[in-house]
Amino acid sequence: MVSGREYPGTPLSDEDLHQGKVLTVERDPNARYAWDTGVAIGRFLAELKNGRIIGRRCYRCRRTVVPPRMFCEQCFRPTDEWVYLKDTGRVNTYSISYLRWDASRVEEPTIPAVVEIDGADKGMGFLHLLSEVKPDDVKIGMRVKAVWKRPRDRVGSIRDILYFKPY
Amino acid sequence: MPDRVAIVGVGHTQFRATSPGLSYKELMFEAATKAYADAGIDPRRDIDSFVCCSEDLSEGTGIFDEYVPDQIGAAMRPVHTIAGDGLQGVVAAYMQILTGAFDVVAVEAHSKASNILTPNHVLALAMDPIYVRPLGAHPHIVAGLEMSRYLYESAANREQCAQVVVKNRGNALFNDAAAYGADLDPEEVLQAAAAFAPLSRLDAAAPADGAVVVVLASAARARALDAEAVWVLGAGWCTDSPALDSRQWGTAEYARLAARQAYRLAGISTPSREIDFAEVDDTFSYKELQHLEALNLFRPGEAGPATAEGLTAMDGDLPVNPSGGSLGVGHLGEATGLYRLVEAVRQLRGEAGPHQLPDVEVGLAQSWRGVPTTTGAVVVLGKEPEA
Amino acid sequence: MGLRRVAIVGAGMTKFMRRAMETGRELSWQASRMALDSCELTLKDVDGVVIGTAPDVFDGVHMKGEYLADGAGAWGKPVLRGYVGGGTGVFSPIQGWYHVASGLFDVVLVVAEEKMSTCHPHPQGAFLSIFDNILERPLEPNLIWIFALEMRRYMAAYGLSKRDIALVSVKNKRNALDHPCAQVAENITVDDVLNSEVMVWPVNRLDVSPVSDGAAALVLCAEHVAKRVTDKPVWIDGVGWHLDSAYWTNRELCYPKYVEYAARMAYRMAGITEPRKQIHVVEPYDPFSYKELHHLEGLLLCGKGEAPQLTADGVTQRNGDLPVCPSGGLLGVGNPIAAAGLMKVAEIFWQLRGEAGKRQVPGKPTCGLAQAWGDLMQVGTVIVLRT
Amino acid sequence: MGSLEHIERVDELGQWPGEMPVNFLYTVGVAGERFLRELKDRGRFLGSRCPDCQYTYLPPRLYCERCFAELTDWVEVGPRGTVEALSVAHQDLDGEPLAEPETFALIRLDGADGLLLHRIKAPAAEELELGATVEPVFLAKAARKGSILDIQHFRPASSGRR
Repeated sequence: MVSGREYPGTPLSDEDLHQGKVLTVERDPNARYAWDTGVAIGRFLAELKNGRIIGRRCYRCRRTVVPPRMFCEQCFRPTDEWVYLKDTGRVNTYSISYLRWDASRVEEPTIPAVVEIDGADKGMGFLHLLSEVKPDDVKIGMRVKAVWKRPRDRVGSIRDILYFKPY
Repeated sequence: MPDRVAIVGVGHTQFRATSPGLSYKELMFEAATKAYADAGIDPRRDIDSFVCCSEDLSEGTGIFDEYVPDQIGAAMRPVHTIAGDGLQGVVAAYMQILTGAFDVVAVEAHSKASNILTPNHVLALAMDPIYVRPLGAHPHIVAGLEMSRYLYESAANREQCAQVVVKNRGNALFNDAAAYGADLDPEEVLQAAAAFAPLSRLDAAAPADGAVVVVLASAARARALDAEAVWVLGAGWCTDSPALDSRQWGTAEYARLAARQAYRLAGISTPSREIDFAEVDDTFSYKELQHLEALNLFRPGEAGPATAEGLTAMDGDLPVNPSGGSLGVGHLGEATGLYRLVEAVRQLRGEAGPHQLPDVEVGLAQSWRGVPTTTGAVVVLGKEPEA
Repeated sequence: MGLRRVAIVGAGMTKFMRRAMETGRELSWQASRMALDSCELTLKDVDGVVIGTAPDVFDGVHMKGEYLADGAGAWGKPVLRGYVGGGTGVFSPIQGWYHVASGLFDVVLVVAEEKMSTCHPHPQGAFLSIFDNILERPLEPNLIWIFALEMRRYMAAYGLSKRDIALVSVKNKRNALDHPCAQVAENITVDDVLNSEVMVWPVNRLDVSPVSDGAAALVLCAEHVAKRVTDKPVWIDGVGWHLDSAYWTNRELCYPKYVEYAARMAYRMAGITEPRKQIHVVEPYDPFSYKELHHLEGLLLCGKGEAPQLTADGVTQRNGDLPVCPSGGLLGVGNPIAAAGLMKVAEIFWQLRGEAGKRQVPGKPTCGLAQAWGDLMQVGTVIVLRT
Repeated sequence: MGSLEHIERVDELGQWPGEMPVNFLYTVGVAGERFLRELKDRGRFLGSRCPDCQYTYLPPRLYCERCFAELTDWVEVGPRGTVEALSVAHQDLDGEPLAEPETFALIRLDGADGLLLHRIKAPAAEELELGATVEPVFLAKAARKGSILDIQHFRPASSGRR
């Protein structure tokens, strides 16, 4: 550190920025996409629409993984077969969120969790939400079960599962 | 003079306007599977480091480098992304091997251009937010402006640019991987609707989807592998000013400087005589001409007439873009330059099939990152480790 | 080992600010110019440039490395932008290292920049796009979810309380009072942390580093140049990086194995066999309070689950046996992502040269380490420096 | 290829939509403040000059990209300039045909080295050539905001001395 040197940079306040004290330019990026779901995730979504959770198995390392993929990241080879999993599992970890995705606050917290799915290998889970439970009552290792949307409301989405609840 | 580095494996998917049956991960897995089979290696055991080339907004993902390792055999390995073209990924791999700390490095790049619903809005985000974007122009206006300046300074004409289109789309008819082979005549190109005049719709390469993986190795490892090595004789990369206001417009300064670095490393003093064929960027027809001059393969103003005379055709003195180029193969986003390198490797191995050139010893692959950038790279490849 | 030695000879940085008036290009120039001035080199002396900058959706510029190039001193020069999410800031000097160690470059300018304030209404919104686009984004996750999930898992695995972890925020924010560039330096207590607003339990507001604008830069050079320009070179003796699987919900989150692998790679290169004895000062990545602890364990500077005790015992204080984040870290100085990582490397550089002013740790340290982390709790980047 | 199974029927193909859910607000920067305020308040163009490189940046920069000097030498340039490159856009950002093609040019303002990109409006824009002299048409002072759009467009210069 060169002592006594003035470090560059001109801090602004929120008011400077929003009340026209400095000049600004706005832009809506209008960056829109549609991602090909492909073989693995396409099938996973189709099975969610059917009310089922499906994984994929690698014969070499003998792991059954979820979310499914057509390749085994451990062995670098194709995975071999589809495996239907249960819609039950265990809470691997959880948190209690007072924030929406855009950092605005909510009064009633949501409970994001990683749920390890029964039928897949230990530690294999995905991100979802817990409900029908008080935040203080959630425990790591707790047994949970998917609560599904009604069949006619399902569209082939991770949100076809409304949430997981204790069972 | 640094030690030589070899290309020991190449692999890629077909290139098509869309790829609806595969996710980007599945495309990458296919290209990687082929490249590793080509090199005869197991990535989980044999590859020391991986380089992926991508830009977040081309993927629609905030930190895309998160999603690259699993499908290329790179989970829990040294992996980094180059936010740049595939040839810039190759130079990153090349340098890693030259340090002596890595023997085998893989480079991946891909395009899922069909998944971008608002491609020109996304590309507009690469323009200066204060002075350029508010004008609301389509970003390809930069190419139209540059073409006007290039034609003015070089005395090349639109007919010569049209001949680039005819040649490259014709060459692509002999490349099974290419998306856009076509049998055209120059008049048809000249009559195409104006897009950013003087640029017509057919002067611009259309995007295509696909993935490419290349494996590089140290000289010692290359010799130990049961793969046909092609050698990196030299590499260079460069950026001119990113701003529209202070860059060179008539000439491709970035390509000139990148080539100078690559030729110096390769010990090449007269490129037009020492290089047998070139895969150069032709994102827009005039860019092939401008790049050939910047690469010192033709003198300023001579690439247009040379093209008209057929010197850059498959049977010409200096075949250019025997693969079909971006005009014929499709523009592959950050994989564009990497696929050109693959083509150069195939030619030097004698494996280019219906578009194989006879008697080639030294080839050049060059990339440009497209509008609005002034960034490009050059790699010179040879059959033997000594130029 | 025979690797070419690479030295750091100069460093510079801007203030870290919630909102800067300067554009990203201007911030880059300010830090770069300061770094060059600090070692009395000029732009003419620079052969190549490395740019480190994290998601384009913060600055709101696609192909941000291109946009920043002239401010980073890359006009007419070879420049690469490497990218490993939050790990980028420590990766960029690693990338500079391979440029120089390859033998192709003698002087490389390494520049890291972030201007997060551009992103509205809040930069956290941009983080939605880092999640899996099909399986996670529909759940509308906030960035802090995943850290809360990881922190909870870490606490459960080792029976830790929030109080144990809050000590990190207290220490780092206090250390930052001595840093002239700091954005959120303050004297707080553990109770202040625990009583601050809960964001995503177990993460409170004061467990989290702020959103920032800023830039930092280093000058790297080959041994023969270093000996000419300074009598206090700081050597890059070890580098390491690893990227774990993108399937973060399939991994054990209580321990950052990718940091351990990156550290082992760097330690092997630097000949470090007993890190706790051989390393005198460390700057692990601390965007959240628990991450400093997590990373000390991954760096093998203590056993699993032992970092909180080390912290409680005062070992990690600036005058402790193993000073940790003497700069004030991201929690105190601020977190312009890539620039924050590079600031950590600059801090070790200053500490080893005895130039850290009021932040100087006692005992004339001769070996230090900086580390960063990023992506979906997935990448570790480690650099070991010695006098 | 690579995988052991593929999608074999088009009705099984799927896409998932998404976007970048943010907006951007850019500061114009230290040099931009000076340039755009001068444009707004006085209808004048200020460049910044590097005396060593003998180069006048327009739009002005805080630093010289060629030698890294801080630029403190502000000079008035233009308002007239020379067309250095021209292109006629027939498509908008969505790739849709423009009802009226629009002409864009790179303009070297008198006294500057840097080039300004802007629209050209002329009765016979297609007859414009490189080398033509053009001049800016500003918004009325009250309507200016300190933006590059305070210049409505350029037009062929009326006759008279530059």
